[in-house]
Amino acid sequence: MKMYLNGNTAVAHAVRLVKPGVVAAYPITPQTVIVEKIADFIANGELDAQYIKVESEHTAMAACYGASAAGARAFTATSSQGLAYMQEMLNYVSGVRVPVVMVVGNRALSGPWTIWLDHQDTIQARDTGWIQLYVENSQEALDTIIQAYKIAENPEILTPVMVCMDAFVLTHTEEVVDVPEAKAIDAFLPPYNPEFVLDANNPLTFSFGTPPALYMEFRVLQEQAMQRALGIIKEVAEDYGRTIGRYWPGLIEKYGPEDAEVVVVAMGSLCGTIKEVVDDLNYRGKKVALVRIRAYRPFPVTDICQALQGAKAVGVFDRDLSFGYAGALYTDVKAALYGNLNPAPRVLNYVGGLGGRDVRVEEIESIFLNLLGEQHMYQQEQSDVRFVGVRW
Amino acid sequence: MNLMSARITGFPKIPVVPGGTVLVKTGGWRTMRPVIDPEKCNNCLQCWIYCPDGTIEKGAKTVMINYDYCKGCGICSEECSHGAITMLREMGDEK
Amino acid sequence: MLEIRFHGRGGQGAVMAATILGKAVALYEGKYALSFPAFGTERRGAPVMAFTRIDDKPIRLRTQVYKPNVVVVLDDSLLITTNVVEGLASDGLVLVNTVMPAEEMGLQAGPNAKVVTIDATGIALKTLKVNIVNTSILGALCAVSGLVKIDSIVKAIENTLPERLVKRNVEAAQEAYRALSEGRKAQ
Amino acid sequence: MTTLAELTSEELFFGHAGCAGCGSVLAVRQALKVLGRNVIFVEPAGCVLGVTCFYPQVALRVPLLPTAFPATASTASGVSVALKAKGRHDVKVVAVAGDGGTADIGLQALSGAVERGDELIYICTDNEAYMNTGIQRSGLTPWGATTTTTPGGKLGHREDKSKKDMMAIVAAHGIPYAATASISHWNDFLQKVEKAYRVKGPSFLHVLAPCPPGWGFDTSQTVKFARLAVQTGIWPLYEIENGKYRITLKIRNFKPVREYVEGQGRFRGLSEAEVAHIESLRDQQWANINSIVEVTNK
Repeated sequence: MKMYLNGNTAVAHAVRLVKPGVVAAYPITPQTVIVEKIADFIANGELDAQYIKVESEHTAMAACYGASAAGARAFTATSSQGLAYMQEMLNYVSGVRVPVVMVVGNRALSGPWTIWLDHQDTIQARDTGWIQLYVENSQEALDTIIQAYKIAENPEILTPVMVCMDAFVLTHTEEVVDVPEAKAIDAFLPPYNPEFVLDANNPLTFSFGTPPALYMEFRVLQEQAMQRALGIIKEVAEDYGRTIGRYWPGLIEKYGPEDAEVVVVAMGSLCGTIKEVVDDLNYRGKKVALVRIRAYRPFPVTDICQALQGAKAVGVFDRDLSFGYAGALYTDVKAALYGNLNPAPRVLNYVGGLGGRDVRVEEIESIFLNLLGEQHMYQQEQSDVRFVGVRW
Repeated sequence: MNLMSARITGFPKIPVVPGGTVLVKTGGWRTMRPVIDPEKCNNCLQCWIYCPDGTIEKGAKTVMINYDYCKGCGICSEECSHGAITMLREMGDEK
Repeated sequence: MLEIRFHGRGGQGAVMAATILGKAVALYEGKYALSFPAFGTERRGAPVMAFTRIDDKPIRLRTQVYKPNVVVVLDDSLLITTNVVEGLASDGLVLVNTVMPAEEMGLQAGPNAKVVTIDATGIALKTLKVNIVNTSILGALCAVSGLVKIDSIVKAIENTLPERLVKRNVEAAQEAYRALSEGRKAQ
Repeated sequence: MTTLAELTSEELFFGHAGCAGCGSVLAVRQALKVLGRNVIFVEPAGCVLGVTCFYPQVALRVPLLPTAFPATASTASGVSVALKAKGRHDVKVVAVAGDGGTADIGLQALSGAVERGDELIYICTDNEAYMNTGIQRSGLTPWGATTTTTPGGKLGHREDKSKKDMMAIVAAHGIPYAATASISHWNDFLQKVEKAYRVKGPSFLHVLAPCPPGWGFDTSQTVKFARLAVQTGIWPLYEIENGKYRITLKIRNFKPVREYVEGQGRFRGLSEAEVAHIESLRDQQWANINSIVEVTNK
């Protein structure tokens, strides 16, 4: 059913459709509306779930950990400081392989105090062992949450998924969203029925102390599941397309001519704006394209190399910064190309849109022109980074 | 379902093992050994309820000690109000 | 693509106005729309802005609105502190809720811009008994802009507001719509 | 009243790697005599967890979900609510944490769980310091004790605060049932475990569990010092049922505190005046409890 919804409400509908047993969440801007709406659904009998009104994000994730281990499908949502606060539990959840799904309204970290969009929060949680999927719009957010459970709960994966959606630009922006019918989702996503579960009739010990002789093997198994997820994410996206009728790129999306000379790589809602610029520049005879990363972890090295093959220059747009070096996506893309593409394109890093700074059409155009060698852009000495839209 | 054994044959998929997978006998920790005098023991079970390791077994007339797991802490001997449990040196003393 | 900027004060319904407009064109006129508030925390009484973007094709552009085609001002006291016509397209439209005539407001809009006023507060007080002008000003916007049909606005109001508020708000929208439609005929 | 002969011989916590003479594992073992198999345990990183399931020794024969240090109650909440979602009302969630995990780092989560009324039994095995990391003071270290972070050097830097009043804290949340207990008084303890098991909503059991290496006494003395703590009045045994306080073990004449502190390495070198101060703290504590007992039973 087509509805006019903001991103948060679209997410809440996705949660209603996946029928979690337990929702545990703590309010934080910009995701609060998600859990308010879920509370509404429960209060009105549209969703039969237990909602734990927790006293912190740490508890939200701990409760999801416990609930999922006890065999209930668990959901939470958070953002920024909240994600940082629950980070300890993120590692437990992924390490013990309980398939929690979480939506993060991507928001910059304080201080200085801020509430606006960037990707620093989820980038900082990059190495917690969660699958990270970045969405471009609210429809994709809704569809991806449903897919996320199917990926996470796959017995070959058993890895939690973070669906990353931009603060305000998605969470607070209304647009038409097609909300699938409950029946269709029931057919797509079977009930959560894990092999390993806390059960008094079959006493298992989870997460036992592991000596050095064992720990590494568990990490390797975790990594193997991540690598398998590359295939599963694609499969699930296709399966969703077949069942629901809406297709999303599994790992990455290339937009623009196959033989583009320069390519910008980016994640999140900014990709929509970049597509507009790509169309415009293509129309003006410039061979430029966009590669949108949907799956950031696991990182789709092969797909990225394929998509960037033949490009002369690649600009990676980061809405985050690893202080003392460069943007995280940039370092990942660059590392992916080294030794895999010969000759490798030049890779430049553009960091912008931090703390909610709008990334304007003109700025994206400048990035493409800079990559084409047609426009100069200020770059700090001894740094890979070109800051976009900064007031010097 | 034995997900894991001392020799890892099939490594578990995720860090979960069956409860009660006890493969190391803690009796080897002992330097002192509690010895029960069946004549003095009246089966009051004080030693049983106070053993941190659950190594005292209920018997028909007296309790018995599971030396495979008894760590020799001596609480049983201390708590026995009948003087029925003596702590002897693990090596050397007459049993 | 058309971009509309609403100026109001927290609690006056500017954000809701942007929503109802977007919903009206997107659900009832087969177009595409995005609507969003100026991102931040909203405080009652503080100046707020909200935006609606309308197009015939899916909207991918996610930047803020810099060059609106239409500016809607829900409270004329904002004119004292805010340059409401900033960035307005040279042939843009400004719709202001005020009892003042357009020429007296001294708005520095472009030479081809059109400034229209309506006493939306008067209509709101009459129909709703409270000074929440978003539905009346949307009715006025239908009349002067051709952006959206009044029927679509009515449907969007029905679809958005709680049932007990629908009737009076529809009345407010229709009354403002009539006021400006008739006004235009009279000119 | 149950007799020892009636208690199950089944050892659900067996083969663990607890220190010889450990009071905390004894508390868990005793509690399981009443709890039985229909429970799910949640334990944070700490002494009890460390000795319960360090591979290849997985000693607990009930389901166990270990969790992060601050997350005992919150993880237990998740398990508990999941059971509710699945309609499993026959299984009880039991959270077991030490004094640091309860009174310090885990306090927020405990507060949330109790305030929400989540269905769980929370057992604090209190050995009065961070023993797993090597005897650092916690919010439940008693006045006058030395730990590695209150070493009591020449300048006299022993622990200079009384124990945080966990019972008052949980009581302030309106908890349906809370009780103190001691491993030395098994009957009192097990009756309280039974009550906790039966109560609807959260319950809190604060069990004194002496620690031979941490307190500095021989491994055989664990139960003796637990008993002395009760007999000297240092550790009052009482319960709070729906707001009503009740002393479960009345002590006519306190044994001298000297008998309790003597023989414990952590109290070595206390002056007469300092021992007298501990006695005055004890008396104050009892005065408080007695007055609350009176007020809440009017």
